[in-house]
Amino acid sequence: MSKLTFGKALNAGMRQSMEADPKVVLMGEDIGKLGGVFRITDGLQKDFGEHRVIDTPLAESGIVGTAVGMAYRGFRPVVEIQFDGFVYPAFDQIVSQVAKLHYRTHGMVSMPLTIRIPFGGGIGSPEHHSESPEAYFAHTAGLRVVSPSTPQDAYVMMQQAIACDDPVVFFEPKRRYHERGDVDLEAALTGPEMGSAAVRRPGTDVTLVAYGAQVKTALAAATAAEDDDISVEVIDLRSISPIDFDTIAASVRKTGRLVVTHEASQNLGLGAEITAGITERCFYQLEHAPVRVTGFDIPYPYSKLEMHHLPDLDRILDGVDRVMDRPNSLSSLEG
Amino acid sequence: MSKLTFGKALNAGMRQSMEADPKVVLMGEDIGKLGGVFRITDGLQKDFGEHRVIDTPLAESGIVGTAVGMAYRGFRPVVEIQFDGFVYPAFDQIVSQVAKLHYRTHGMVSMPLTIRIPFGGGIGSPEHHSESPEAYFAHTAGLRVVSPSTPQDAYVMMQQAIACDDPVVFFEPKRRYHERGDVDLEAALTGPEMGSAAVRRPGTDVTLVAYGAQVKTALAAATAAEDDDISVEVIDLRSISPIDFDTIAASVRKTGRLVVTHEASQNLGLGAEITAGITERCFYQLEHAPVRVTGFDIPYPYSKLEMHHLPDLDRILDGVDRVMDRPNSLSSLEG
Amino acid sequence: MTNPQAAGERGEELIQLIDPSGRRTPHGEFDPWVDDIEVEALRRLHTDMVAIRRVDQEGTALQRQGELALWPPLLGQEAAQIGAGRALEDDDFIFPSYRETGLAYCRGISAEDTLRVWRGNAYSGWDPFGKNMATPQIIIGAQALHAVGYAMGIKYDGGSQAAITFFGDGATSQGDVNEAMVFAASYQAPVVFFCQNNHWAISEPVGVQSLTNIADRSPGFGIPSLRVDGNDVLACLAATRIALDRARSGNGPTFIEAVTYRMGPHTTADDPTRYRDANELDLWAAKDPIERLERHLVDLGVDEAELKAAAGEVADSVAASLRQGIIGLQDPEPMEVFENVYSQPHAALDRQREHYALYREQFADASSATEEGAR
Amino acid sequence: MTNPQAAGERGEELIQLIDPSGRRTPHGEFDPWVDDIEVEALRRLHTDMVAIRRVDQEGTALQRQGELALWPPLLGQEAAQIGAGRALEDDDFIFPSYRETGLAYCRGISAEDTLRVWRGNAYSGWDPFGKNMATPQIIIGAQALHAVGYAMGIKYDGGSQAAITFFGDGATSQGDVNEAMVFAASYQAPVVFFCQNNHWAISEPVGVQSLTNIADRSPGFGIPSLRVDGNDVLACLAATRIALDRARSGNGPTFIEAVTYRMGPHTTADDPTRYRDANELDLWAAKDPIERLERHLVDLGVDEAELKAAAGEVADSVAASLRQGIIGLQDPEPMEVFENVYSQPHAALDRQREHYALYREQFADASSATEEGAR
Ligand SMILES: Cc1ncc(C[n+]2csc(CCOP(=O)(O)OP(=O)(O)O)c2C)c(N)n1
Ligand SMILES: Cc1ncc(C[n+]2csc(CCOP(=O)(O)OP(=O)(O)O)c2C)c(N)n1
Ligand SMILES: [Mg+2]
Ligand SMILES: [Mg+2]
Repeated sequence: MSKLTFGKALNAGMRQSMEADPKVVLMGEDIGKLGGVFRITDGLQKDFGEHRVIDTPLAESGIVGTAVGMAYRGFRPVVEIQFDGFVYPAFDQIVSQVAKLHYRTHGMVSMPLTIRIPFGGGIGSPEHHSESPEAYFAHTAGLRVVSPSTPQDAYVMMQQAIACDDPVVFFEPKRRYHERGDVDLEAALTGPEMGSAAVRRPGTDVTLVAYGAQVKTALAAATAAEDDDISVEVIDLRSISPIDFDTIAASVRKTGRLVVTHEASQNLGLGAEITAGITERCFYQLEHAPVRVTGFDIPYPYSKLEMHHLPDLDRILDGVDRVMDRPNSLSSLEG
Repeated sequence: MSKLTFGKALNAGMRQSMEADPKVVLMGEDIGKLGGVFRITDGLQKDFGEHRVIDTPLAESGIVGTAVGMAYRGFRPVVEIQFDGFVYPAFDQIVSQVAKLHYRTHGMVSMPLTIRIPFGGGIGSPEHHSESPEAYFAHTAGLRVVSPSTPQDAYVMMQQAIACDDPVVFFEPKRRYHERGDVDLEAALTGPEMGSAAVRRPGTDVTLVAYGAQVKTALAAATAAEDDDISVEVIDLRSISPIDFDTIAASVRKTGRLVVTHEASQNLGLGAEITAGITERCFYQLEHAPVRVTGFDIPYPYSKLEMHHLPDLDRILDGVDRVMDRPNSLSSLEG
Repeated sequence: MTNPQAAGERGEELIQLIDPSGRRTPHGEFDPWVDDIEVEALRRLHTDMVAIRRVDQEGTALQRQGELALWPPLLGQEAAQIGAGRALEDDDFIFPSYRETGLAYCRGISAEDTLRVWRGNAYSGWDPFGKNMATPQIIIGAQALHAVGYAMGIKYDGGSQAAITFFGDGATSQGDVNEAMVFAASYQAPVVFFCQNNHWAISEPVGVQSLTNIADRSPGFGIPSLRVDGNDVLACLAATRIALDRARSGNGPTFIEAVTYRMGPHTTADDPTRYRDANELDLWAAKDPIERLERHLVDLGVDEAELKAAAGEVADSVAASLRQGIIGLQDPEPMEVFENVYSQPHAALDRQREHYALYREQFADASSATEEGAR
Repeated sequence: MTNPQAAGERGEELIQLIDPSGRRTPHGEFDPWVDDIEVEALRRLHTDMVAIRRVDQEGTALQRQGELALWPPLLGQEAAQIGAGRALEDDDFIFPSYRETGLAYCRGISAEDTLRVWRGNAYSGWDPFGKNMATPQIIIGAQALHAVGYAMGIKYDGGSQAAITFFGDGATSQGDVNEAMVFAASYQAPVVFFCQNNHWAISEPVGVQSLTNIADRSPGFGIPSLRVDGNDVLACLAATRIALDRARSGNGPTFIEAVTYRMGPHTTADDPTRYRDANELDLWAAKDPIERLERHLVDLGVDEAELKAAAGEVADSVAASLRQGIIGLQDPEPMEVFENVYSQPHAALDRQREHYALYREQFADASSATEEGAR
């Protein structure tokens, strides 16, 4: 067991995969000498060479499009998109090519790409550096979408994503890059399946679902809710697409109450699908309508105001109050 | 009152707007001499000239990006994307520029673009010609997203979209282009607001929500349900973002049952948001969990199989049966 | 000031080895690359072109008869496609657009496999790895990046092949094609950009996309270009060989502009009379790629009737097996829609598949019940 | 074969009017465009450059002191920005990237307005229409298309202005910049592409983006280019005037490559020692744009001490008002996050705004309750 930052755990995961399989190559802007603007690929070009850690021209469609070609040639490209807001120029290649090629070729071509995207806000960045675009990809059939929330998961899920024969969009909660945690470096590709959610904290009154950076905030909210004698079960989604509804439904059958939190805008965000999917599955067990505590339906605001957009501990607690029908909550506003 | 096809009604709407405002310009591939591959802009270049109906180079990001510049200069560009599947190269310009510029400039710059997209399947097209990408845009704050389902709405909503100071993504149900209907050409910009839904058929047992080409299928299903003595209220969404929840909620408060249908994939499709939003608003009035009858979470299939992906009358009826808890439905599968 | 080439200079550097009258015109740089192409080889190229023209006509006819949903004709572009196709080694990888019937033919892909995609029975008529040719690409220009990535892969794994990508004049406007040139130059990837400038992108003349010759674009990216008569099969063959040789010998990418003409509509759904002059067609008919090779072969002493008969025979047999194949095609199985979305199990999709299977069973039960009731 | 320019030829056609030693080097084509620029005008250019260098240093200092979240220095690029900026008419519209502090300065935008965006207080420090300059663009290359569209608009509405867009060497790899050239050429739009080749895109040297000179790119699109010494303010001024004149007289777009150097880090968050040689810095320090103009002015008889003192005075006052402005800035109001998403009411968003307002009131109540309780 080692203590590693989230960022170092990602790095260790990539290193592990690169050692295990010579076909794994990294591609992206500034990932070589610089080691990426977040240093997530630090040292890898030095150790694996310029043919395995490829500094690319400044063109995201070009990066993903050439990675598709590399995959045709038998490689397993791991692409870094420098920031969330810079993935859109590659959207066509991701949606029409990466996601669909397996289907379009009746299974004859695989697209084992991993597309790494540091995502989310909370670090005082300028425009386009704090986006949460995961719903776009989760809505796209053919992609798998994941987001680890702990260094251990960062390490293991990175290897699982790279080993997966399907394309994986890998969202890294950049606001947690520097946080430390125990990592079992011997943990191989086994361990919990990439597509499974994890109960991070057991509870009996409310099921609180989060992913990425929000998991930590959700856990803090659960701790705070204890003071009000509310027992919150926190589920870390881990896989954003597909969603592990079995785990969530099992929890909601027990608690009867669901709160979902994410940074992304509410309209058609993950909260919508989780609410819909759980309502479909657990209608008769629900004591209250599921509650969403999310970013607003606005472009990501300038950093001096970002804390008002990001759902913080207090807003999550307010959501918990609402789902518990407690006074002081905004329940009266519903409908 | 004239009888016009859906396509001609769109054309008439654009003509009207172009006559009313010299700053309205059309841009797109093949929209001039050819009048567009669907002839929706037929005759407009002849009448308004090459500076108002602009045949562009083959580059969607270029089309939308230059339209942004035209808007900066005071024009009101109406952009045609030739088919749904070709909008993705323009995704970055739409999401990071068109949608956000008003916000990014604190309201000082407006982006009165109308982005026309023929969408949906059912006409036996090859790959990438039958997509339903509306959820991507509905999830994007700063955009308005609409889809008319009748020639009358096509005519009026086109003018409303062009007159709107916010960017509007205008989804045209291409499978209805050739269908005829009454159009009141005197109907001005007044009439129902662009953001409002319409009850197309009143009913008391089930609320059935649809938009675009699915509205007609939904109406047919409602008629068929009559045989089983089920009274279905059909709501045409018209506005995909924002969603007119007042109209839907009023209906569900009456019926207690909601079915949503769309061609797009289910996961994070409009059905998810409508289900979540209605569950939040009408939890205690719901007799059954809302039911989604949608395309599957697959890339759009080759045309010989598209009828299995598109939710047809029978699948909608099955959804109605499910929400009514009737035997023979798949309700048992839920959960 | 570094000036673009004036439009007036256009066409001057068009490389031609066989002119429209069938005369062999010498070319110092190109000739050595085709000195092995004697009468028999020329006849094979002729037969290839006749065969794919027939496949193309069958495509149009089958569409008219309702057997295909759509067909994008290659009429007029036979020389470009056969010239390029016959220059390739089997293990060079092709990234085509949607109009490369001739390339598929060169790869031994049956016409039926090429056409059934246009019937709506499949998205890919062949195994891309079996044929070293990717699935047709409809998203304009996207495949250019795939070819460059594949070529980067060749370089990294030490392969001796090349990648080649085909696209049209319209595609040169897309960001992807330009980014592909950036990457190809930067990594000196063994790739060939083959642009069939057929003068039209649906209704838009090439002038909308480019003021200069298309071949003038790539040098600014650091990629040398060749501008050849795209209706001259020998010139296309030579140019492709030169480009492949550059790729294989570590000299990086080459851009070929094959100047040709789309004699038919964009697809069977298109009506070119709305936007182009019939005169233009006449002009280009006089430069027909097949006729010019026939004239050349007759000049070389081949009997015209025999030449045409022999080629026609091959074409006939291709066409016959095509028709039989297409018309005999079974509709795909409904549950196929769920296959190959992912290569590994997927909880959400598996649930939908299961629901739909049950739903279909219900109907099967219902209809068999009805049938029984009717008995 | 149409060959790209060999890499060896690089730099030869770099146009220079004042060399690093301060000597005025004659240039037949360019000289007439700056014959009005005599000592006083040169001094104004010098003062501008000194002032924006100071603003830039203040930006870095303010970031270090925690007053800004981030700062992208322009150090070394003063001549390119002032040369271009002073060539423009007030009603020419500028579409900048994020590093164009100098252009904002030329437009009379206060340094405080330029910098508060980097504090996180705003996304736009000025009214784009008031200043005829768009909001800084962070999405690399996106603004090039906006400039072309704006220029198309000028052409269609009969305006006499031009549009100009600024971007870096890295940006030339983006599809958008290349598509912008396609559109600009096709419509002969009155637009100027001004590329500051500062040799680096964060950690990547320009060679990753282009094997040829960047100025070689545009002619292949039908757009003439000029390659100037970007550290020579006079050459940059002349080039921009030439390009603007072409635009205004209906001769379409021009591409300018200003060869310069990013003397600082990419942003204050960057550590260039990880990827570049200190020697390179020394090399470019010797070509400093301000020092060279000072030498030139001294040669012309200006007193060095007086020159520096006068410019320093202007810089001091700009810096002082900047500091005061930035440090005095109020944080924006929370409820602002809901403003200007749409220009017209929006049901869904209005509901969220209302909820959040109530939510905040709750807290206000709660905390005032606590305060009262504590009394
Ligand atoms: C991204 C994208 N945009 C638009 C289209 C619609 N479209 C199909 S073919 C075509 C014209 C292509 O012209 P060109 O590249 O010259 O190839 P050609 O058809 O002449 O072979 C267009 C606009 C498309 N398929 N993909
Ligand atoms: C679409 C996009 N991709 C990536 C980035 C991240 N990024 C910001 S600046 C930069 C380098 C830009 O280099 P260049 O164009 O030369 O401009 P310079 O910074 O040198 O002025 C990169 C990669 C971005 N802002 N936008
Ligand atoms: Mg063409
Ligand atoms: Mg740079």
